[in-house]
Amino acid sequence: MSGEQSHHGHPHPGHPDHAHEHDHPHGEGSELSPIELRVRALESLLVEKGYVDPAALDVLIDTYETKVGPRNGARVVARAWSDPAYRDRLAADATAAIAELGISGRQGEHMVAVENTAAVHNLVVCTLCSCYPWSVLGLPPVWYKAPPYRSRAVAEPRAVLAEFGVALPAGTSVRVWDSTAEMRYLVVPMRPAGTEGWSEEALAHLVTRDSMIGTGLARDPAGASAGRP
Amino acid sequence: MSGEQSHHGHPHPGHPDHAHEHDHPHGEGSELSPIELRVRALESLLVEKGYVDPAALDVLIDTYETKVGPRNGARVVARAWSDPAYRDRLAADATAAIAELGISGRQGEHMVAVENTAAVHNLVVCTLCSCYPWSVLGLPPVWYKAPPYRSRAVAEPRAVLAEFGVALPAGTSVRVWDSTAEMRYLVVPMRPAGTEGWSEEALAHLVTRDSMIGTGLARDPAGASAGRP
Amino acid sequence: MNGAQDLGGQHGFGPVAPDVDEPLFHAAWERRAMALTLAMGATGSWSIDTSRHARERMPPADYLASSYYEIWIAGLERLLVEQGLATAEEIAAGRSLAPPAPVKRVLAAADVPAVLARGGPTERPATAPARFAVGDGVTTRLANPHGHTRLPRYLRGRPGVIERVQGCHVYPDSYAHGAGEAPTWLYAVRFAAEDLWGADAEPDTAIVADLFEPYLTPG
Amino acid sequence: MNGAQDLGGQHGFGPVAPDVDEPLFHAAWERRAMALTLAMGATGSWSIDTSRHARERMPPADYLASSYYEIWIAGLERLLVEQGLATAEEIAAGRSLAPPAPVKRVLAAADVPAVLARGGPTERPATAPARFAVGDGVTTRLANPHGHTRLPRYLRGRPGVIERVQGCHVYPDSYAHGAGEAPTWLYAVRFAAEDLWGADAEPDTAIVADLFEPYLTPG
Repeated sequence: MSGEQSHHGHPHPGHPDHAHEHDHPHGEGSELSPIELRVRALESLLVEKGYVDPAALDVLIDTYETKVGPRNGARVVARAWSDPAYRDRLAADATAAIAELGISGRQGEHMVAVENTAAVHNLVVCTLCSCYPWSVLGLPPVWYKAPPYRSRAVAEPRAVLAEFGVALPAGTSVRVWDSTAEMRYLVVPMRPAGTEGWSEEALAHLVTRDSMIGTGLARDPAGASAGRP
Repeated sequence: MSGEQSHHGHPHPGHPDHAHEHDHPHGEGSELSPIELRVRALESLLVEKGYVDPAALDVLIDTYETKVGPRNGARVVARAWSDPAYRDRLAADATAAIAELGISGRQGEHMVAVENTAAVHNLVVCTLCSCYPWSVLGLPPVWYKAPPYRSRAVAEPRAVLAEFGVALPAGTSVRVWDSTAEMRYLVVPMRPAGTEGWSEEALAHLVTRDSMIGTGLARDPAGASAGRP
Repeated sequence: MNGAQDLGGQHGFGPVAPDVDEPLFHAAWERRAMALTLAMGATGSWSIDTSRHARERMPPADYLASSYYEIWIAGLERLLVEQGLATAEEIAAGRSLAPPAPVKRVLAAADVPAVLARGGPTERPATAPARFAVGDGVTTRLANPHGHTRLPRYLRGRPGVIERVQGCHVYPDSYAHGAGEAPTWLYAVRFAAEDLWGADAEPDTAIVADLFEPYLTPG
Repeated sequence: MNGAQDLGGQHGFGPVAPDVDEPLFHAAWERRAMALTLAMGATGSWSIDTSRHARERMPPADYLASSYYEIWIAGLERLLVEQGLATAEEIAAGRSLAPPAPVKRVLAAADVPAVLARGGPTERPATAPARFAVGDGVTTRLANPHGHTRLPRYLRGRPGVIERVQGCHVYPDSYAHGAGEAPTWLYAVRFAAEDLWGADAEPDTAIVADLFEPYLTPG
């Protein structure tokens, strides 16, 4: 998947003198949009300058397409649901507790876990850019980075939640975490009823990406395959 | 000048079925920009609906191109410079004092005159839209309506003044009037030195549009024809 | 509303760049846009407050990418549709596809001078005494209004002093939404720049804005 | 800076419209944009704070009209020019027209897992005791900073309570401008929604933001 976009051996793929000398799997320059041409030219330049190793680009893409994603966070949540001592460690020092599961790294260097309860629902946003806990959730979805969510989550969180199909019971407080610095927030959703005795692996399948941002709840075990990511 | 753009007798000038049936002095539809086509279509529709009398449009344009403009305000300022009693009436009730000179009307219904002194320099802006005293200054210039001026005048007025070439003497306070309601502000600039005994008409030539917004000073009598509007 | 129109204190727009030889209109269509907007306003189908609210609801990216007469045209088109005077299809076609809706009046060429001279005064007889007097300390309210307001974001929750009592005027927050003129006391309120921008304020600077009584609390 | 990136509390952008079947990337170029940005970040030529400031200086109309990876690419191009790693001409041409500038390191494919796992921790040893403790009342400063800051406009001049002490971290307001890491205490500060949005706040809602000590005054 990343290989088909590789430009190895194309020193100037964006330059008109060279654009037609090579085999481009996604069509020739004239079929590319302005942003495609722009990114291709930029990659070509940075590779030629020696600042960027094209093989490293492929590994970076592969990492976030296949290795780092919300399944990491789901493992953390399932463990917290299953193991009260782990849950306490996660609350006390989320970075260390998450590292116990072999999960760490970029955009997850300083983690905070915030646990939903019947009294408090947590929601995470970054109003100033798109700060997101990559190490546990992977790359953020488009809506998380776009103006509607970033502008509204801190001012009308319940209206935003309604657009995700989430209606909180009366009496639930909302706490919105605006990730303005390098702390990254993982919401621990409420464990669904009717999951007593489930394995961590089975529980992890109930933990959606959105439930760990706070824009969703964990899946109902009766319909675990349905619903939002 | 307004006549050359008139669409009298062109019931559907923006509609493709009709666009080539008539003589358009500014070229056929294909040469018009999207906004030109859009405004032409809108005028055509509104005239056809009977909401708008095209002759009234021409009178409106002629009014603001030839009759209502900063010369109105300059007359007010020159009178205030020349007549202390008028100056007092202008300070007490600017709407009435301006009406004494036969000047009144749209976007000047409720006037306030703010006088510059050696101690205080006044500057007018509308951060929320483009409120401007049309009856005394005519239509606002583009910069008055554009984001740079509207965003900066209330936060860094001296930096803005510097871009107009105005450097205030040390010790001068700045007072920025944000026209957030229907009050319209006319700045009375300081009367230049060396104009003792000048006629009102001669004084009026020193009063620039910008000096009545506060982004300029009255012209130096030594070089009265130079400088900003 | 906290739309793109609320520009006070925003950054990133570059220098003011005034044009010394700026023409009154930059293109012929701007003349027509100005006149069409005024002529339609004269039909009495909406207020200036309603039309400002129509403009400020333009998507922010479009608002900031548009010239002011482009914003006027977009606002006029929106008002025509919302007030039932034309459909989007008619606007796209540039011709009428259905009978016109009734309007209160049509501005005749001969009436233009009188109508412009009369303008649209907004002062109304007071229905209650003014709550504040010159010199009173006030604090502006915090708010997050989705409707039209004339209290900009940079002036919310800040302390100021009543500079002038401007009379009792049509209240835009009501009238823009067709909820009546609701005449309300209006005050010029003076703010020290330091109370708006902290240590980044330019020295010896005051900002004065015209604010309606419901925007203000005592002290 | 008060740029288009400072979106908290702005209106007019419409519904959130989450996409249930959203792909991780919407086009092949987004993959390359992501990887190029990370790989250039790994050269050590700038900090994440500098890169955020590069993005937020995009003209507001462009910022709001761009997708997030488009903003990243524009920011990357700006950084390359500002840091002397490439010229605008080279970026337009898509090829090198001059020798490369030295960079601290080039990310090799084999090193990617280790570099990503290490990340870029920002916590530093404290150089002074923390001024505030959990439960302390604070007020955020007013400001109008033209440089980079992580104090959004909607949180300026507002009262809050220290919710967590997050340690001593690289101070973005300094580091973004190459003025050193200046490690500074960081606090999660809790605000009642009513103290930000007044009567328009949703009930029983708090907002918590991570704010650096210089943004805060006691009480």
